[in-house]
Amino acid sequence: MDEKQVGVLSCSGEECLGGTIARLATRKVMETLRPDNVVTLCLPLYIAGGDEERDFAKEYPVIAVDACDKCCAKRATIKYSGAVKDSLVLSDILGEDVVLSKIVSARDLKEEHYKMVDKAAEEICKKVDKILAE
Amino acid sequence: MNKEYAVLPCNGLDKCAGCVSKEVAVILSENSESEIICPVLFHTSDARYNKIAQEKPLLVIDGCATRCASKLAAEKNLKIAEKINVTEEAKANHITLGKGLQMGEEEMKLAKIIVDKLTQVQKAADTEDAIAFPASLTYEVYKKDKFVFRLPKEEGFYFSENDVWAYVVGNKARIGVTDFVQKSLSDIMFFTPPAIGNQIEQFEDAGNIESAKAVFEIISPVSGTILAINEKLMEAPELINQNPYEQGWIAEMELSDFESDKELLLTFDGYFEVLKRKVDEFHVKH
Amino acid sequence: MSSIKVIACSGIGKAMGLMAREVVLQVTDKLSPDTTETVCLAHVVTGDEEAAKKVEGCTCITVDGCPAMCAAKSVEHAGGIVKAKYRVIDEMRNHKGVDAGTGTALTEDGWKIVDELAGKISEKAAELTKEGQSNG
Amino acid sequence: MSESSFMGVPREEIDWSPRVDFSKCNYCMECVEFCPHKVFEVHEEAEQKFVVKNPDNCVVFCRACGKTCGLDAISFPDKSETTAHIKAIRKEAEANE
Repeated sequence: MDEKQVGVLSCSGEECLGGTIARLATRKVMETLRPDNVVTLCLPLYIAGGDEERDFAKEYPVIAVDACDKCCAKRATIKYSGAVKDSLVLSDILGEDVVLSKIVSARDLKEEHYKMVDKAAEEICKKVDKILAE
Repeated sequence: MNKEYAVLPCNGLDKCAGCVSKEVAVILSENSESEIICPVLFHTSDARYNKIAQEKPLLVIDGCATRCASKLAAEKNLKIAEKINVTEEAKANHITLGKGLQMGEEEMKLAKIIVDKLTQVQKAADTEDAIAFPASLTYEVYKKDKFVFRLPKEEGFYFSENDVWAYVVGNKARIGVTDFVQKSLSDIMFFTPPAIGNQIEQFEDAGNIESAKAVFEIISPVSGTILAINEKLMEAPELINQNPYEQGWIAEMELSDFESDKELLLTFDGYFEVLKRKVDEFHVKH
Repeated sequence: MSSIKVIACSGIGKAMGLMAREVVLQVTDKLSPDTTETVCLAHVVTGDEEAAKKVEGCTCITVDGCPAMCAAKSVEHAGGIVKAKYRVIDEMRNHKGVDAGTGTALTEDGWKIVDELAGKISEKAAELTKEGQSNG
Repeated sequence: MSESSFMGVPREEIDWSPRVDFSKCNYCMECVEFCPHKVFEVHEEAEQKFVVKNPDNCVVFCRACGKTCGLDAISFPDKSETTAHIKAIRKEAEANE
């Protein structure tokens, strides 16, 4: 029997630090924290019409991870696949000033930023575990 | 009219195959408007040859599997239009190259065969679409997470356990790879086609495809002669990722013994089970 | 003339998506900060009218990772005038056999390719800026 | 993986894997790095720096690693004989059913 699968759709916004953290946290959950249960969905592919991403989101629960209150990942999911199972907005847990910082490139990330990634990844895991426990 | 090339031979001096590469280059430059790029000088000063390389389609001639000429072209960011490997040609034409470095009778014969083949490539390539292929296919799918693996259900499709398909009409076939291959390779960046006119046996290789992850040797499910290759893949190998059964096909062949080949091929039902097993195993490992 | 929008796909599944993202950040932050800027692709497509105005009728350059060309498709759909489209995969073809890294982190070779492509795009942006000035 | 098979024939009954002529080999390791199926195993300290560890992992009829070898030190069994062998085992199995 297959392990239960949860999709995570991250914003990857290019204008602020939050996008970088959302992206790295999502990859950390997929690669190391919950590799057997998490499938990352590609937001650009999803909005440009990728059938594999959209169909998966219709069949499986999806968690949207957004950097700021524009909530692009969440809105995209609702628009193309109907509903999100859960969502996370990083400005709520890291603070608005932090996520809107102009440090975006992975070249410029410092240890403090990686700590934020860890924190965000933990929050995503909590939500994943909640869905898996259902 | 003969084709013109900018010819980059490996010019390997210590191997007979390298000497043949030089001979081919010389004959081409004498019989056509082709121009030779000297690999030694090119290596140290490329300015001298950049113009030739830009004006004419680049033909790379490698002697052996070390593929020094191909590597040099890649290093210099040149787009390769045509590629030939002397050792492979010798094998295909059942010619044994000598141990010595002088051009003997056999070596000259091989050089002529290669030159003829290169100057006729254009003609053969025009016979594309030699077989009647269905305008659209119906697929069965197997899903794993978000990934969808397709397999065409049409009659006439045969599959090998090496994940290569053949669509057979009369004594001709079109071949290509299955969704399992393109999905496990991910974005395919290079296509090395089989040589047109080559006779290959069942399970001999018919070129290869390469992604950032790995190289996949296309093992021909059928025996016969290569009639045409999918030229579009030279510029856009991603067509194989988009659909390896339709616009991403590899080559067309004239069959030599399909009745016997068929014994070791699967039809849809058999291969669909193989596909599912491979997808599950691959998924566990990655 | 308003600045040129340079927009990446930022695909999350592959190294090439991350490379596209870093190429754009290098161009807009480091190489050509005065003539170019980036915008969030997802916001332009899923946001309200105001978000779409960020690219509508603007000169845009898109940088995609793979042949799916998501950024180019979405920006065109949103009304941006895409003057140049780049694909990281084309750069990878010029560096056969190179391991660029993953969608999480790039290798040194991966960063080199990023810098190379960023240089090209910065030149293109300068060219487009010149054109824009002489036309208008 | 004892349950693996090729064309209905148990994999271990098919003799297909690279044969390395170590007298020609210069240990450039291109074949080892090339093969994604873990056919080879590296023995860093030994005089012979790698071995064909898992011959049954080798994809039947694949000769791709041999093409990375500029010294032609890698060869494979005769393909037609292998094909005939597979056909013979299949016939035998059919007859026994």
